[in-house]
Amino acid sequence: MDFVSILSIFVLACFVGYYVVWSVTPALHTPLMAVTNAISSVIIVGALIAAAGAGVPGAKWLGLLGAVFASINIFGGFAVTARMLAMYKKKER
Amino acid sequence: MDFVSILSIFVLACFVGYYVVWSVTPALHTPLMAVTNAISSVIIVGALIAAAGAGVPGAKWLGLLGAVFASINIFGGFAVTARMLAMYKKKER
Amino acid sequence: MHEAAATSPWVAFAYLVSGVFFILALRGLSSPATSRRGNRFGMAGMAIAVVTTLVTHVPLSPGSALDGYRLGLDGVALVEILAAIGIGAAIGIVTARRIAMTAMPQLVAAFHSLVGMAAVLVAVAAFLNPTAFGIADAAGSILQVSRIELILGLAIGAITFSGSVIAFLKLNGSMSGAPILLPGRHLINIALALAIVVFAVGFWSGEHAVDFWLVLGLAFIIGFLLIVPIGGADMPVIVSMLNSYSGWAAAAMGFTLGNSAMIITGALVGSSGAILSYIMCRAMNRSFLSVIVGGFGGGDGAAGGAAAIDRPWKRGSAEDAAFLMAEAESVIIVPGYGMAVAQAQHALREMADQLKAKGVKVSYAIHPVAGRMPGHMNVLLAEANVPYDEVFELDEINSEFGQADVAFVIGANDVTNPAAKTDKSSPIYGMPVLDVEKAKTVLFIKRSMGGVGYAGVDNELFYRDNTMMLLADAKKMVEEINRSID
Amino acid sequence: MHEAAATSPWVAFAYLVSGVFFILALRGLSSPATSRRGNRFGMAGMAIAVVTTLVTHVPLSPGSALDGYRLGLDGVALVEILAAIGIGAAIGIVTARRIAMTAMPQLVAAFHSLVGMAAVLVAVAAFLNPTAFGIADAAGSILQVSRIELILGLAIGAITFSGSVIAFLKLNGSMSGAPILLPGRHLINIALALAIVVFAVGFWSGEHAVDFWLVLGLAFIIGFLLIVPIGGADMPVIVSMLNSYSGWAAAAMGFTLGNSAMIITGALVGSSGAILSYIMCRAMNRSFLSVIVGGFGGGDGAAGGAAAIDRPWKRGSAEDAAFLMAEAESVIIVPGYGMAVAQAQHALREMADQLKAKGVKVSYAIHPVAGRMPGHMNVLLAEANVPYDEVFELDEINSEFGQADVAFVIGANDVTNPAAKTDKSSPIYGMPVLDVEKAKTVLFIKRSMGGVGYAGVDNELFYRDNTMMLLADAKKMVEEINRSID
Ligand SMILES: NC(=O)c1ccc[n+]([C@@H]2O[C@H](COP(=O)([O-])OP(=O)(O)OC[C@H]3O[C@@H](n4cnc5c(N)ncnc54)[C@H](OP(=O)(O)O)[C@@H]3O)[C@@H](O)[C@H]2O)c1
Ligand SMILES: NC(=O)c1ccc[n+]([C@@H]2O[C@H](COP(=O)([O-])OP(=O)(O)OC[C@H]3O[C@@H](n4cnc5c(N)ncnc54)[C@H](OP(=O)(O)O)[C@@H]3O)[C@@H](O)[C@H]2O)c1
Repeated sequence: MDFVSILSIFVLACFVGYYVVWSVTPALHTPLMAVTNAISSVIIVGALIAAAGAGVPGAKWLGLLGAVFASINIFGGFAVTARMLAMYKKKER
Repeated sequence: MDFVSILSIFVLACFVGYYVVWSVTPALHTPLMAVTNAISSVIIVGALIAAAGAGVPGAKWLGLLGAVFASINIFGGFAVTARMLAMYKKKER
Repeated sequence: MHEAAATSPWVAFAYLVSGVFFILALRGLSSPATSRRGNRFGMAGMAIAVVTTLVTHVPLSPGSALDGYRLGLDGVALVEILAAIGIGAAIGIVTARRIAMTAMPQLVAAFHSLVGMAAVLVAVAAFLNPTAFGIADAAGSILQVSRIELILGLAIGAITFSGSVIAFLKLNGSMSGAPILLPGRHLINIALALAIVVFAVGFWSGEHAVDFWLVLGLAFIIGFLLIVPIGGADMPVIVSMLNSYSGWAAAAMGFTLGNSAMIITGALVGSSGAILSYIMCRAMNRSFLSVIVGGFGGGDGAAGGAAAIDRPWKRGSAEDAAFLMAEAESVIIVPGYGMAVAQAQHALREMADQLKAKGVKVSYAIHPVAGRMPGHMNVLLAEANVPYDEVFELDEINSEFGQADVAFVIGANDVTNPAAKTDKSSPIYGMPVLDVEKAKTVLFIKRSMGGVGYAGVDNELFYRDNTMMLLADAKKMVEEINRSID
Repeated sequence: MHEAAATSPWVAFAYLVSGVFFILALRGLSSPATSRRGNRFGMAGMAIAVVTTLVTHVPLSPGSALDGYRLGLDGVALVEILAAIGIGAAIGIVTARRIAMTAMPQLVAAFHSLVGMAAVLVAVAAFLNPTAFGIADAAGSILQVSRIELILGLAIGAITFSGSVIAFLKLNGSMSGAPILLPGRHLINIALALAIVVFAVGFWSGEHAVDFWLVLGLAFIIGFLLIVPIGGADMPVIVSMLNSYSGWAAAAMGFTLGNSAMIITGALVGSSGAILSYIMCRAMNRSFLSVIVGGFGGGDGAAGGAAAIDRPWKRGSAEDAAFLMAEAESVIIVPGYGMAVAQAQHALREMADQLKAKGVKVSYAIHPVAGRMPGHMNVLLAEANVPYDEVFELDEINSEFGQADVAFVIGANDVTNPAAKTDKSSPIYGMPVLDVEKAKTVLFIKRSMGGVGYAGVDNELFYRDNTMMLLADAKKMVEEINRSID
């Protein structure tokens, strides 16, 4: 992808982020913090690339360590969000 | 730009469109119709390309005609929107 | 050569900026206070897009391309282009200045037809001269993916054009608003749609000119046939739907040209039209499908219909109304389509001013589908200098009718009909309505007891004890009231 | 070879889908009813991103690249990768299961530090092996534009890491919440920031390793120094800010890799953190700058401060409270930080149940910054099975205190302080507060008359005629009240 395409995607994503976050109900701001934490660990993509790259062992081990850290976040983040969200219930009628 | 970049821009723009339009106050829905009309005439870009293209006179004249139509819309749309918006006033206190 | 220029990152960046400005233009409409700045963003975005295109696509005189831009400039062609823009600008600005605010629905429909036509012309031009658009391969034939985008843009543009023309004619009263129902029209439409798809696929696989022209012709016809059966009063939903289409047509051309300004605009306009149609349908409690299928709404209450004139009702005079309101503590004004028809907004504003001078609290209640297009009442009131902070949406004000002394209903009907809340058999059942009947007195301006509103149903409110009917043209009646208040 | 695979349109498309799923994940949070589906979208998006990367970046054993993927697969490396993911998954899931809901602020801070560290590790790995990331030119040195993105990702990641570690320690109580104010710290920070910029520019122009490592080290230090002077109670704003940073770090890496999932995520997370910080600052009526500058909020009301104990006040017992509430028609419960500390939410729910059984109307009023993180109270109440449609935001319920018989304030203080409305000299002046004083009776649970809230100011409400103080630990007091209602 060329730079301007990437920039376009970024700019539009910022608009989307702005609107989508403002539309989150305040009651769910804590789960929001947890889930953004989980998705920001998409950086694991970089860690996996490093871990798969041949030739430079140092980079590989750093990649593996990064993958451990990121996946703690991914699994932990989604799991704790799921745990919180499971608690929000409507009145039974 | 490659196809996936364009598609990404389009998909994100649809999200932005969705949110931005829902956030328009109902009192301004008529100006919204007028201004979307004006901006959809950005199709004039295509007309200008055709009008500047050498070699095929038919395409050139169609482009010029398209430019006339699109610019009626552009100028008319923005002007009528401006006229409407100028009327919305707060109470003077 | 053009293509090389068009793919410079700065050019792509300029179109991106233009697209972002369009986003900011719509964003400005989130409140009247920011709306004017928003409109200026829109103009700036358009200026950027146009200038960028002019600069990167300078017309070159044949054979001179090798000399570079400056030397090869085709001056005549450039003047022609600028003249085209100038002619359009003149027509557009004059129209925008002259048009009456009550004619907005027609104007929007007319403008849409131009967008549709422009899209068609661009698609045809691209078909005739694909090299200029950078969509031709080395052998000069159009790239396959571009063919899809082109034929999509062409068909949508043509439907937008012919559909909008019909919508314009109906809204403008140049053509009867009554739905025209051909026998077997659904079958005909389906057959046409299938034919369009077949020829489009043909164009995609073989790039035959005949397929291209057939798609164009059939799309014009189907746009016409789709809109003709729809009643004049349903036109606003249709205009909005066509607006959405014109957006998708622009987006399709944007894909062809890899132009982010066009893609962003397309998505914005496409969403806008779709959402407005949805809002209108929801506020009328009708499905979008039932609108599209057509046959509803003979238009403008001409029908006369089912009014049960044998029930007793109270008639009031302008003096009665003036007296009641001058004595009231609070009056809520409910304008509707009849106010627009009668152009009564200015007289109404004077009335409100007089009442306010007497210490009466005056507010306006606007139903989401009062009038004949979204926001219609708001524009008219704004035109008459009513401050927008005295004008309230349904949700904001509906609970206040209970405390109001007078509900002054002027040319509105369906949007006050309590049948929507109680009568399951009513065509408007389920549509949210203004609870005017909770006010101590309801004053109702309309021209006759027989005339019904858009939905063509009788309104039980006319016969209530606390209702007083003021039968006259809205503008005349309000002017009379104004003379009686002193 | 990897790059060829990575640029296939399908791969880019998969990352786009992943990004869209992340948008849908956040979109789901617009209401509790859709939130669980949203979370599943998030998981699906992550699965798509991870699987796509694993498939397009299969580890190959050296020298075997020519044989194609299948033959050259480096099995050991693949197992190592899967093991890394597995280890992370195990730690993550166990932590998520075990953590107490009251410890959420710490947990979020700890998780952020891991994101920051992961970003650092990825940036270093990319620096060591640019070819694997497809950012090296033919000569093996890193492309200039990639150098900028890399150094940005590195610095932001490092600041996120060390800042979050401090935030974690303060929130967890492992380190004093009191602000630690070094003399001349602003100068030191400015000098450090300048040095980082200088070395970053150096790396950009010359690709020297020493510049890279210096940026890394200094960024760690500045992250530490920036957060240490900030009081424990301001940490939620900081955590949110660091959350935003971690988003921008991900976006920077996304630019490097041309990966739309990372870019979209970065923008989402970046906006989310920024908006939450803004919401908190606005609800506290403080500027973001004043939070960043630090020195505010010694933490947890330990200060004791300016309480004017010589004014008369009324003390109540659990029996008094039980009697008052059982007789009331409507009770509004206002929970605050003290409820979280005392873990009183379950007891509180029982109390509400008992009252409802007696026909009392019970609702909960949540101030946007009640507790110590956004939405903190809502999660705790949800944990105790309070249905979310009994829980109201400030705007929704504030007008109802006037009609309420009892406002039951449990561990809240600042968010009820009328000084915010009247006393221009108060540090919380201008912050919107809950109008509890309009209720017929205000019951106030806190441990002592001396203890103040986060802002360290006295609350004039304690001394009002219609206020009754219930001095005890929140949980114990509510349990006692529960025993007294029968
Ligand atoms: N706003 C939108 O976007 C939109 C879009 C599509 C459809 N619609 C539909 O349009 C309707 C709008 O409701 P509405 O309450 O505004 O209007 P309405 O129900 O159509 O009623 C209009 C009323 O105005 C009276 N009237 C007409 N000309 C008049 C004049 N010159 N002086 C005084 N009275 C006059 C008519 O009675 P007389 O003939 O007896 O005078 C009629 O009672 C709804 O049914 C809605 O679903 C709206
Ligand atoms: N929510 C956020 O996102 C956020 C972020 C940053 C800052 N803040 C700040 O945090 C504050 C939140 O206000 P708030 O009203 O919730 O809390 P607060 O003003 O901090 O007051 C907490 C109250 O709880 C009492 N308390 C503490 N432990 C207790 C226990 N075990 N049992 C009973 N009472 C106990 C304290 O008094 P005693 O010591 O006498 O018991 C104190 O009166 C606001 O100033 C806000 O600006 C919030």
